[in-house]
Amino acid sequence: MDKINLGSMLEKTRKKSISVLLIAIALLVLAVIPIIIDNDFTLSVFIWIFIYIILGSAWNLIGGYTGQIALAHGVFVAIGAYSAAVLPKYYGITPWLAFIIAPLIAACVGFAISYPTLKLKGHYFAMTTLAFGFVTWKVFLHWDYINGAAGLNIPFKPSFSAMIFSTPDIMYYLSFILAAGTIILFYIIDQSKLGMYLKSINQDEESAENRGINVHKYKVYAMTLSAAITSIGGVIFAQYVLFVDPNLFMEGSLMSIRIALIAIVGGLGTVLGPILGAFVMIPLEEYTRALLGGLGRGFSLFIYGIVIIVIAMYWPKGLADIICRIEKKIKGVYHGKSK
Amino acid sequence: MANRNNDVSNTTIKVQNQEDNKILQIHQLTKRFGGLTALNKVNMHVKKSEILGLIGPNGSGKTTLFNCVTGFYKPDGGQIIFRGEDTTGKRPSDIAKLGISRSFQITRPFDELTVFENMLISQSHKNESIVGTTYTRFDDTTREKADELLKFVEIYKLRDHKAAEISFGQRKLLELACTLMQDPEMVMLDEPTAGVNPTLINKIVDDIVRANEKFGTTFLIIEHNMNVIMGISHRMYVLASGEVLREGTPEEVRNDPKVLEAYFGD
Amino acid sequence: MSMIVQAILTGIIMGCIFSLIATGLALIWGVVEIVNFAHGSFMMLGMYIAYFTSTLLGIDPVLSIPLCAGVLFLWGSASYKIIVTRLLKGKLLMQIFGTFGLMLAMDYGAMALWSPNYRVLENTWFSGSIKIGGYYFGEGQLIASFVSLIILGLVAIFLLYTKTGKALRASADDKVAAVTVGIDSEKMYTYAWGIGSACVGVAGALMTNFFYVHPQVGAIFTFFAFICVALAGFGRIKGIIVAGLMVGVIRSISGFMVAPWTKDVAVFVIFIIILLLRPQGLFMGK
Amino acid sequence: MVDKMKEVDKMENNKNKKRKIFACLIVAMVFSFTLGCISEEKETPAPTTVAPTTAAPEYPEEIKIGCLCPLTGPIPSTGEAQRQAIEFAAWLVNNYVESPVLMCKSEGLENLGGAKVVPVFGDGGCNAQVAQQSAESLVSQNPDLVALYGELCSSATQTVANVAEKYGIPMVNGSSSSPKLTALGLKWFFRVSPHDGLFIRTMFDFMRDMNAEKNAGIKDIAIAYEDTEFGTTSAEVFKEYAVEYGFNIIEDISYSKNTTDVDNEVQRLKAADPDVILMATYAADTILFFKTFEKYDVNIPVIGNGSGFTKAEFLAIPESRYALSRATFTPDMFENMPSAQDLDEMFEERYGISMADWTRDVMAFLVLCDAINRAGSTDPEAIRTALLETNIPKSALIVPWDGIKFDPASHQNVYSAGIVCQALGDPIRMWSVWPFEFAGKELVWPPPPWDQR
Repeated sequence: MDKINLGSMLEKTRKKSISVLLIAIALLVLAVIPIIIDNDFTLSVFIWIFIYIILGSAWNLIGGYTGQIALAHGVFVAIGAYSAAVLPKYYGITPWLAFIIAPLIAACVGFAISYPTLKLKGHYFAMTTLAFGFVTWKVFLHWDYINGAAGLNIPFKPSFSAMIFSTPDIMYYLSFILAAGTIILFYIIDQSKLGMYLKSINQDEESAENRGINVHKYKVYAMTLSAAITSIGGVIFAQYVLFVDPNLFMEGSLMSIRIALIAIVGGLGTVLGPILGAFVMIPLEEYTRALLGGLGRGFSLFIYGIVIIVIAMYWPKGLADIICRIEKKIKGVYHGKSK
Repeated sequence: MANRNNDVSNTTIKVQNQEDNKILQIHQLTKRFGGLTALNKVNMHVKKSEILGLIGPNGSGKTTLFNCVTGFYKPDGGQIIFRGEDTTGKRPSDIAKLGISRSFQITRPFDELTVFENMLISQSHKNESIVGTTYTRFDDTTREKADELLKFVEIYKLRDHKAAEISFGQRKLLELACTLMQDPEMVMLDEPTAGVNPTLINKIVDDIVRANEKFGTTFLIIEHNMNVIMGISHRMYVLASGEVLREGTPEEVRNDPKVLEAYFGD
Repeated sequence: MSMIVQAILTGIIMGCIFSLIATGLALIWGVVEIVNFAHGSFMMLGMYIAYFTSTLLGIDPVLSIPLCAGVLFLWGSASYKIIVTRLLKGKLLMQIFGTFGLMLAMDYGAMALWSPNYRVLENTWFSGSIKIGGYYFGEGQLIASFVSLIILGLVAIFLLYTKTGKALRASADDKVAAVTVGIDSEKMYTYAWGIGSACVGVAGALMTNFFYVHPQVGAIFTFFAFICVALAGFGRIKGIIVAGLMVGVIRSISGFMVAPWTKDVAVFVIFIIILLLRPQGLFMGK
Repeated sequence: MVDKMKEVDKMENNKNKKRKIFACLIVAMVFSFTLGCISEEKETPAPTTVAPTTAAPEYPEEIKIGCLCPLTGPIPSTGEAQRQAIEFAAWLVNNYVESPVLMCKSEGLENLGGAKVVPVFGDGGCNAQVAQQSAESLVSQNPDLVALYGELCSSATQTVANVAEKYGIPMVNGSSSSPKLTALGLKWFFRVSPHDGLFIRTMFDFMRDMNAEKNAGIKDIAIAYEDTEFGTTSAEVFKEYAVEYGFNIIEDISYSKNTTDVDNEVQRLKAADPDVILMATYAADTILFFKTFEKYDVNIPVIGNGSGFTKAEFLAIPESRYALSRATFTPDMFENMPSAQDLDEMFEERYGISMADWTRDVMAFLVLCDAINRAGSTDPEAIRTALLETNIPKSALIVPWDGIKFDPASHQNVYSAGIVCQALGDPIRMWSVWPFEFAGKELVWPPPPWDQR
């Protein structure tokens, strides 16, 4: 008994050291990218990757872990983006404050929408969120306070207080840090009781309820949390594009679905998923647009659709699953050696 | 044990003339589905630390009764009092928190999670703050307890297998262990030995008895296997078409013509 | 006053068309229990078929109804066989995104094939408008709503009196039971998809009389079809007509009385409210 | 203790999340390098972020101009046409063409040693985010990028302009019509074509003239517009001018774009019964509206704020006959502009479509090239000054304006103006009907009732 433990302990410590090393290297690389690559486009691709890591991870909490199909996350991105745009414009407050205000608003909205709707199951919830997204879109289009369909432009006046920077490096680091923060948060959640409970809810609500988990309460909590974090992504979004209008976030709830896809492609209910998803999808979209864009007639979106079908049919566990398989193989080999 | 202290703190409402050793009291419980009456004015009680058998032909309302007690069905009439607290129409999770744990007829562990994780989730959720769960992990006492119980039902070796990977009988044992995980006042088992091979049946029976002796846990068991139920239960109720047909010791029940008729008649 | 009546009449006529589109969805939803986001794209396909038969072969859209129905039946059952069967094995999320992908693929595939230009059929048998008792009606809309009602009638008869129809209803009501009494559910599912698509194909053909043809025309109609289905009670074919008329009239009234931009919003708000208050739908007992 | 260790150890084994994280970070690294390489390939020794002062060799071989068109998104075909217009303009500059029109006689940019103009195209997608991304990409993939041109949709143009501001690159736009673009006081953004403000002024001038010369007696007007940036901005200007010109708006309809029907909208218009209906709609809804006008026998003159009204899809339906619209140009105007007509023929034979809808873009691109040429260098400041000094006579234009000259503050072409045209003839196409002096066809006012068409 003890011997095994000691053995595994040793193995674990070895793993740990390797892991620490790997993380260190990866962080280092990502940290020096702006220095080694002075190509703004590449940086901007990375910034988008980081933003979508935030959004995807946030969706993953409600969609992946809890298994509730929320299709209104574009609304929460919009909340974040608009609060970033509105604060300086109307109140002369620095958009940095949006990092606090936006999540609060988003959380409230998220709670308000999810508390009643999460009583419904499966596609009922999906449909309601979809409809909610549509209504919000139309309301934003006719809401004079936020300049309706015309949208809000954030003038390009670089300054720290305005959270606008003349070079993309700082934006890169900002989004990088936020993304890293999100990942850490979701790693903690994944390991926490909450993560476990949400997974159990996803698998069998009745059984979870029977085990003494208040399913509805946890679902609503997950949605609220998810909404809040999504809005943080929205703030960066606005500060980077420097322009917000309702169509950008809510037209045909395309963004909501895009966010969900990031998590799905990567792998649902895993910390790794959205990260992989973002690192694959965003560059892919960039380059397909460059390649197929010339063909016009939305050919790239045709491909996009096919890809979605294929994923849904043959690959529902996403990229993370494959990584795990490879990992298991390696592990197996390792054990084989050790014995 | 832990639940003993909770016991003191939790006993709030005292229902009049409640004998202290009655842990669960069911008054006039009625449940209808559209036309048919699944439960008709059922009266019964469970004494502390007893093993109570609940038998009856198919469709006699046994599982319906379970679902009413655990809050999955809202009863159409009557009252359920658990440890002096009226639990009628409460949320299943709240009832579970009060110390009733229940196993399903068809086992329902979380297939994607490992056996060990299944155990952890089944821990008691008493006074657990939802926000707190965001950053807290399962503490060592819980983990040790989970291991203890896994050892207790002797599936410790499967600890890190996904629940989907283990055999049917092992799932039964897992469910049993899960129900014991949350220091329950009362465990409700729905056909714990259905579809289990004889050796494992003995094991399960043995586990139940041991749990009852070791932790003084109260058991309320639905069972079709007469030998098993007669063997372990201290007292029995017989349900037939939604009504209590007979109450008494296994011997009394065994020798009651009405019961035989209910089972084998027509 | 008369304008309000006019508005209501318009709503009723649109309602009939909505309910035809919704019937297809309800059938699919009821039997196969899957949300078909590509439903509108199926309609789009029907519209293009009608358009091309009319422009290339000079066949009036009304005559090309059988063709549309046939082609869409095949297309529907094919997409079931090829894609949906597999999706059904997966989680609900995958089903939703699968059909959504199908929608994207169909819409933009159509765009790549037939360009994103808006096409309009001119001087078909039923174009222009007529005035009945001081109220205006588009001939296209009128005939569409009439045919819609006829088709709905046919579907109802089919479901109520034919063997297959009964089998379909059985599997819509209770899968397990249906299987136990020996109904081939696979076959039923395929039928449901075929017939559902055929309905929406017919709707497409009728629409070409008064609506432009465009790859992305479907989405908004899908939404309204969803709403009708939700109002009638998910998966129930009963009450679809009433639901359709309700949607039509609500839109028309709010559009005319409140403000045009609110007409869609109003419907969606009501949809949400109803989902919250009566998830089982308006026209169903508990 | 041993138990503790065991627990921790097991916990480690429970999940391989930790290692998943590493895996992801490895992926991150891989991607960063690949992307790095991708970009490296395209990079030249010159520093990548455009610092033209450094990156300005004496006479560059070619002058790269980043052009954004909505090649994907809602209006890809329009984007394709815009791309052709730009290509055509570049061809005019690079080759000797016997025509008085600006930059046609030159072969390349003479003041830069005959350097050739090379438009580098990017997809704007008619979407703010896509446009910004593509602009970023163009700027950093082409360190020697001299100027930016485009987009078509105002919201997309907005973000491209932001990029131009960020990097200090001169930018010219030929077809976005949102007034706010030139209202922001951007340093590097110039617009040749009129914005909705000016266009709508044209519409109101027309109505005033109608009252004055043809005593049409227009008083009450109704406005209908889609709930998009284009629609709402137009509506604001409509209301503003209605006050200024002393018309009163009796019905104000904002409807949701690409809806299933516009019956209620039309019913309300009919109920209000104004003298004129002003509309700001895209093609799809314009088609629906006119079909519905016929359905409800609405016989009120309709003046559109361009967009859908001038689209071929709309003109293809018989209901479009007698529809009025503002425009920059109509094919018939080529007849009193021989120089433009020649170019139109060339354009037609190259691309098989008339240049009419695209004279704005061709002109605007020529203006940009002319400015670079006059600047005689690729230094953005120089080009910017050149643009500010722009003063092109009527004779060198292919658009019916009095010239091209940018307002020093707003950078909006002060001479740009629109015309009013009407769908007439058979097959139906747009004919200029106002200003009356050089109308291509006689205005039909009011349009005959539907049953007599």
